[in-house]
Amino acid sequence: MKVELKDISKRFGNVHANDRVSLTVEAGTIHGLLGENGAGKSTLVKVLSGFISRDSGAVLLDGKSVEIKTPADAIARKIGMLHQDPLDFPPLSVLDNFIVGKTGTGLIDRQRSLRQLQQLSTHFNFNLNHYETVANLTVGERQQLEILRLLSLGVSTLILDEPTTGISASQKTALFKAMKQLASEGKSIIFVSHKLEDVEELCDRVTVLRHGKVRGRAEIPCPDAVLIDLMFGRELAPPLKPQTRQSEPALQLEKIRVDTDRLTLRLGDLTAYKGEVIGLAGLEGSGQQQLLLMCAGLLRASTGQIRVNGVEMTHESYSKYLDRGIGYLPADRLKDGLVSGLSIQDHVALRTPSRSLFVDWKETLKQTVQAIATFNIRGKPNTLVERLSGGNQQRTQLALLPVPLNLLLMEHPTRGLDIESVLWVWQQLIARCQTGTTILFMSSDLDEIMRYSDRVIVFSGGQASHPIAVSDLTADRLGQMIGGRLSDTLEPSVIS
Amino acid sequence: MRLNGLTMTAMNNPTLKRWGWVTALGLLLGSCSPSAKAPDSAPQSPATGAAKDFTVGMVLVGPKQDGGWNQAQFEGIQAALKTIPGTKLEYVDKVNVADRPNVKGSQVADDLINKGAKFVIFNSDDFKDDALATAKKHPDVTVIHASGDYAWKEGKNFKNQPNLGNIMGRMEYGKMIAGCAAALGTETGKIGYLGPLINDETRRYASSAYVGAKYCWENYRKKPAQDLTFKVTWIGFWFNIPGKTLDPTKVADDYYNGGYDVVMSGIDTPEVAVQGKKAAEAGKKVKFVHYDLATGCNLAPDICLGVPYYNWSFPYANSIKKAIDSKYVSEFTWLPPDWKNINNPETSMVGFNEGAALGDNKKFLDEFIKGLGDGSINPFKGPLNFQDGTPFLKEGEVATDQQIWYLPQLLAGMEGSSK
Amino acid sequence: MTKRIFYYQLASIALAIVFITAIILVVGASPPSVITAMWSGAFGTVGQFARVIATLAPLLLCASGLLFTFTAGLYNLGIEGQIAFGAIVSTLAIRLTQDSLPPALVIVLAILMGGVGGTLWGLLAGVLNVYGRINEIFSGLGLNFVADGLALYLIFGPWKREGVASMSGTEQFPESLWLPTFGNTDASPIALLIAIAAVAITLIILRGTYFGLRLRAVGQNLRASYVLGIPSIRQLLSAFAICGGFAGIAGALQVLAVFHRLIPNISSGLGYLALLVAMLVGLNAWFILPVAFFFSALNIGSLQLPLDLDLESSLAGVIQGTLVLFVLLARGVSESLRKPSTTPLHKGY
Amino acid sequence: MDIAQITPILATAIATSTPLVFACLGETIAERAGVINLSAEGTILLGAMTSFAIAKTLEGSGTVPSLLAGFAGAAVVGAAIALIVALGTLTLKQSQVAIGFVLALLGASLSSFLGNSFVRIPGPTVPSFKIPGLQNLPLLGNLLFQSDLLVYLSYAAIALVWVYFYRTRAGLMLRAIGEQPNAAFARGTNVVKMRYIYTLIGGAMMGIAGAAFSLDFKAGWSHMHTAGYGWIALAIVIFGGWNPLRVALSCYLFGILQSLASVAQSSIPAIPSQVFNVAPFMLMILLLVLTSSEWVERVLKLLPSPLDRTASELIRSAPPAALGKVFEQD
Repeated sequence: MKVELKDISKRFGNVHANDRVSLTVEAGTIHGLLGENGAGKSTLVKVLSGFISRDSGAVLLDGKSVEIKTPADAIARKIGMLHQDPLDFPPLSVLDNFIVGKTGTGLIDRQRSLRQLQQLSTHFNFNLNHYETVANLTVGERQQLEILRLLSLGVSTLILDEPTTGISASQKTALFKAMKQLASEGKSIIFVSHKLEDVEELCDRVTVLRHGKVRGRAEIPCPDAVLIDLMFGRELAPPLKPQTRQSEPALQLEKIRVDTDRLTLRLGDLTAYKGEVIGLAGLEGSGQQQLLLMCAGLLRASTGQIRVNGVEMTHESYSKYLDRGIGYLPADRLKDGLVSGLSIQDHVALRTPSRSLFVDWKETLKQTVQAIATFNIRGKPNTLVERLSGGNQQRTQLALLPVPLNLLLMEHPTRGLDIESVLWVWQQLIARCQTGTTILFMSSDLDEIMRYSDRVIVFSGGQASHPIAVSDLTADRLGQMIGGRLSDTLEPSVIS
Repeated sequence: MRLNGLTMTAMNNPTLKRWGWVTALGLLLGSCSPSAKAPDSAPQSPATGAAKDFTVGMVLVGPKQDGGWNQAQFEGIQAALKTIPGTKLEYVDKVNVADRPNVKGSQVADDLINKGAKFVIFNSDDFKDDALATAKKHPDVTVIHASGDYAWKEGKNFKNQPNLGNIMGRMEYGKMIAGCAAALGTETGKIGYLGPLINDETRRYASSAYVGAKYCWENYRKKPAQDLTFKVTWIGFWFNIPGKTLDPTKVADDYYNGGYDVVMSGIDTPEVAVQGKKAAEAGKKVKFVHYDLATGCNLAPDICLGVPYYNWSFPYANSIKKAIDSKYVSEFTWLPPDWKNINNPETSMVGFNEGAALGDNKKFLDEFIKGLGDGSINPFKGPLNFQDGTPFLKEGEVATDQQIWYLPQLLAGMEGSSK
Repeated sequence: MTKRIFYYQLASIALAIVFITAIILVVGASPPSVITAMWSGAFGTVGQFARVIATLAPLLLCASGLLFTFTAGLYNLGIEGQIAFGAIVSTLAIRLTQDSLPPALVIVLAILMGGVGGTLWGLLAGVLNVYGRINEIFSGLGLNFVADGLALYLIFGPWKREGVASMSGTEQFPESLWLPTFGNTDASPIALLIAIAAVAITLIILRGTYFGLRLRAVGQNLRASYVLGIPSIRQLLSAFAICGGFAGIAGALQVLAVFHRLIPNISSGLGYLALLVAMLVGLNAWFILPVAFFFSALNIGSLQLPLDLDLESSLAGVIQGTLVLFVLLARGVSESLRKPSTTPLHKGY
Repeated sequence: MDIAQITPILATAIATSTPLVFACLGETIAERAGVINLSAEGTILLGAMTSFAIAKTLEGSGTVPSLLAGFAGAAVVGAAIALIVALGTLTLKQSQVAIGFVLALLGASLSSFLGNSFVRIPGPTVPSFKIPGLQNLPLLGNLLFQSDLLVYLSYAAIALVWVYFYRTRAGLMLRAIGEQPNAAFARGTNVVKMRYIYTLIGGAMMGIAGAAFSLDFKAGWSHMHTAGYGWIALAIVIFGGWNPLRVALSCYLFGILQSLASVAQSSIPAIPSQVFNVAPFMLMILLLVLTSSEWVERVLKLLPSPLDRTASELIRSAPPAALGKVFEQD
């Protein structure tokens, strides 16, 4: 089925997630949708699959305009979507997951469904235990199951949203083989990714989004440099940051490995120096966040050691980390960083070390007023934090950082902020660096990384590159690394 | 008018005045009556004009239509007041920890007295402290505690409170007759007794039922005592309090389904009859003995062996009359059946209505009643042992009133807890 | 509270009143006479007014305690059991010391031990919740049954009155151990003072202390509070402990000031009533006093209904429940009309 | 005690657990869909009162029609309360605990206020009915098939709910909604609508449970006639691991505990008899606490793996993942 999206626009508040985006996928082809995090890829495919209603634009299937308002509509139009995080039912068995949502007679004919599932599994050479509980499956297996289920529904358009994160190499091979097979059977496939390698291996054609707009289209094969140019736009921004790095080591990591559900981060050894800013580049979910959380004391490393300013911190509690002047700024400010329902002043009081039982509201008010002035927060002391704009929330978070601050760990420090705020925030941060604060931050904005880092570590699939001085970075090299081509990694030898 | 007066009293107190306002607002919110000028529209005509009216108050432990003890009490006092012109009844039922949490019997009595009651009856053993407290707090009010012993000079707990009296029937006779009827009615030789809570009174009644049953089993049925099973299961209160007592419905079912073909009720409510009826309808050959209420057999007449009951009207009427004439002095009234006619409503406080299920055995029961009346039969005559084997009555010894009233244990031969 | 929410609340109370009026009309009674009866039942005599005060004391204590758990985002349905266990421990203290210590000391000790008992019972629910991962609602309900069972066991077992095993409770304590009352009434100035002190303490702690502030943070967002460095488990357990402690003192007062003994159902549903009070006042401690007073007056006044109008006194519960239900629904309406970015308090469970 | 004595007691226990079976199945349905209907206590009481009042009022028109009207009325009342729960929690997104708890208290108070004139009067009851062929089966006949139609209906209800949950597509989707409403939405289901429907069905069944008390197993109506059973029903659903079969067995276990309490009273005289009265409630809760705590899962992990899966299916204690949570569609 030929799928056409015409001039799709979608706004979330002030953000133009999709701005007149058009996309055409011919039947029997695999179409790549490429772009950085936040480029608008997910919004676009969610419009097609009925999860998001568009503001304007049209969806055409085989030339006919259709209305898709709910996932049910999409299913009826034979559009199926494989989500980045598997949307399935962990407590149910593989077979039951396969059956949920399928129409048919009231009673379930499990034997029939089982035969169908087995047939499909054999067809694509997937190996699933039909009676296993889905919770016990790997992400790759859950994807396989979901694909088989979608196919059993008879979908003719298949959307895959970042399907290769968190799956093994062999699962990826199997997945790609299946995709190609499906395309050859006449299905149209939209493959959302930010991995150059995958796109080049799989797709026939590619559309690149950037900041909600189509930046270009290309036929595969296509040189990396072209795609990287489309994705990241232009020459990298020149470094803006003055030299603040001192010679004393601040953060020392040794043989670190962090295991989480989705990802194992193998880091090896790393040393960051006082006053240094290290940017963590890479696609979201490649391990940067795990590193930040671990350094903040919020996530335990499975192996390895961590020292801050020479003090052993490996097995210390989170409160010890706070005591050592280690600050953490989460990306989701209202979920992880600030407490909605509490005012700025409440937050200031919470972070003021005090031995007394009672809150000295007068004193905290003074401090709050001062903080509001210093950090240029547009809000009153009694303004509830959820009523602040994103930028002011970020300023509030900055105001709450411990003093003295030895190590600062940040996720997307300027996401959603206007340019003025971005400049201001970094001004503050650099001032901190000059007093010896070490900063590790992750960002999906490569300009930000280039401008404000001393060194950059690129992450891909749980692997991290050696720290590279920004002066040694080129757009091409960075793009390749982000796209998954790390030349050498921090970890000395890969333990298999 | 009355309310006006009361409000005025309340308003004289400055604190009350303020809170009065708050609550006035609250109550206005609480109901959207357009005519909140309540004092004028108070429908209850207070006892103006008829100043000589005599109000009797009654505190009932259970619901007034419980088909048992409380209903008998309630019907008794109503009948009594019909015989005395110018009297009026105020009552509150269901006064117990479960139905009216945080309400004490004495508080209810205060309210009744506040409504003009000069004579207050507490109808349950559980009210003994409340009755005493009320009598002390209101020396000008006559307080009757039905089933207590605080006014019994010869008893263990005499309190010497001049305006507190006790009224009770010698139900042990009724229970002996009931036990006899049960023994005459059982085919399996298994009698279940659904007991309320455990105290002097209930031990006395369960044991009376047992000695009556044993007598008739041996003498009329001509069977050895060891073939008679007599089991007592206590539910924990006079009636079901969900979650705090056993469910009498279930206990009755367990009896009927467990081969106990005759079940005797010792509680206030009619679960034994109701479940018996259901069991009989399901084809089981079961019978029951009711308790407390004269009309109790009507619930399931075909399978009713009879009902020992109280007739509260005339003893209450007697005491009320004395109180009206200001002649009431504390007394312990413990009335036996009128053996000339135990079912005479004028004279017999304890009666027994025989049920249809007795059939031909009626003649034995009448013989037994006659024997009790003329003294030729006394089942409380030794040798009798307690449940734990210690002797209660020696050979030929007859139990005294105190021994019967304060029976410390169930008797040997009965199954069930004594404490 | 913004103006709009206020109007919604007002409208919801009006609707509640319509509903309650309808219920009264269904049973064939007249609303004005019901008001009259309840008014006279609550304020007709000094004795009745005193009973309103006597019921108010434990209600205030429990509602204050519940503000702590509500602030921490917890539904402490176990409060009934915490009252009961406080009463049990208090009774134990009296039984152990009444022969050897002066009465005043016994009373003080009994109140303190009541608080200790309630604290322990509250902590138990908290530990089951935090470490056993049992939802606090069910651990609370379960512990209610257990405390009830324990009280019954003691009343019918080791602590029973001579020769009597009865619902009327244990042997009455000597009058020297009763809390002094206003004249010949049921209201005890000491109980009232303790209760008002509890409200004041609650106000001060929740508004003025770091502890209260942290508790609010934990109740609003457990994760962010942790990131901000607040020891959240300790805060949750403290909330359980404080609420239990207040409830336990209420239990001790039920023993010392109201029943002068341990009875089954010593909590008398006051804990649940306090939950309704707490739900109605939201997190605003100032409203506890008027709302609790109103509810207490309803409870006491309703006893007049069977006397005057032959109606069930459970109308009090109908009024209380209806008010809270409609106010909750109105809160929902005003929240669902507000812009979706703000989230309501206590979402989910 | 031999088998001849035990059978009738077991039979009573099973039959008299019937109202609980209806209530618990109803709650299981609602909770499996992700809605915890905490109003069970009030719903059962109000259902019991309404059904008795209706049946009693219509008694003149014959036992069967009056009983049917009574049951229907109870179902409507139960569904109406569930509608408030659904409206308050699914549409207005208030806490399921708060709304349910208030309704539990309100329903209880309403039942005793409105039911005052029906207290302790005899009314119509469900007649007994022995199933001709089955009643003579050895052992089982005595145990299961000598009661009344309502009991047999409850067997059917257990089977029906089980089949619905595990053998039908709609039932599979019901379970799915309670686990991952987002995923269910992705598969084309209107989650909120389905939750409304299942909450109402569950509420109606709890209403019927009330009617089963007042028109059959605790015939009649009195103040707080069935108090406590609602809370127990909530506990049993957890104890039964949200599996209709296990939930039903837990109901019977509770009935057996109650019977044992009356039997054991005289056998163990050392313990005050009243302890036995409250024991079933306490035991049920304690068992719940033991089985739902974390260490059970730890013990399960120690079992060899094939055994583990069967065992965990049987004593699984994980609630539906989305139970009590608000579903926000993007």
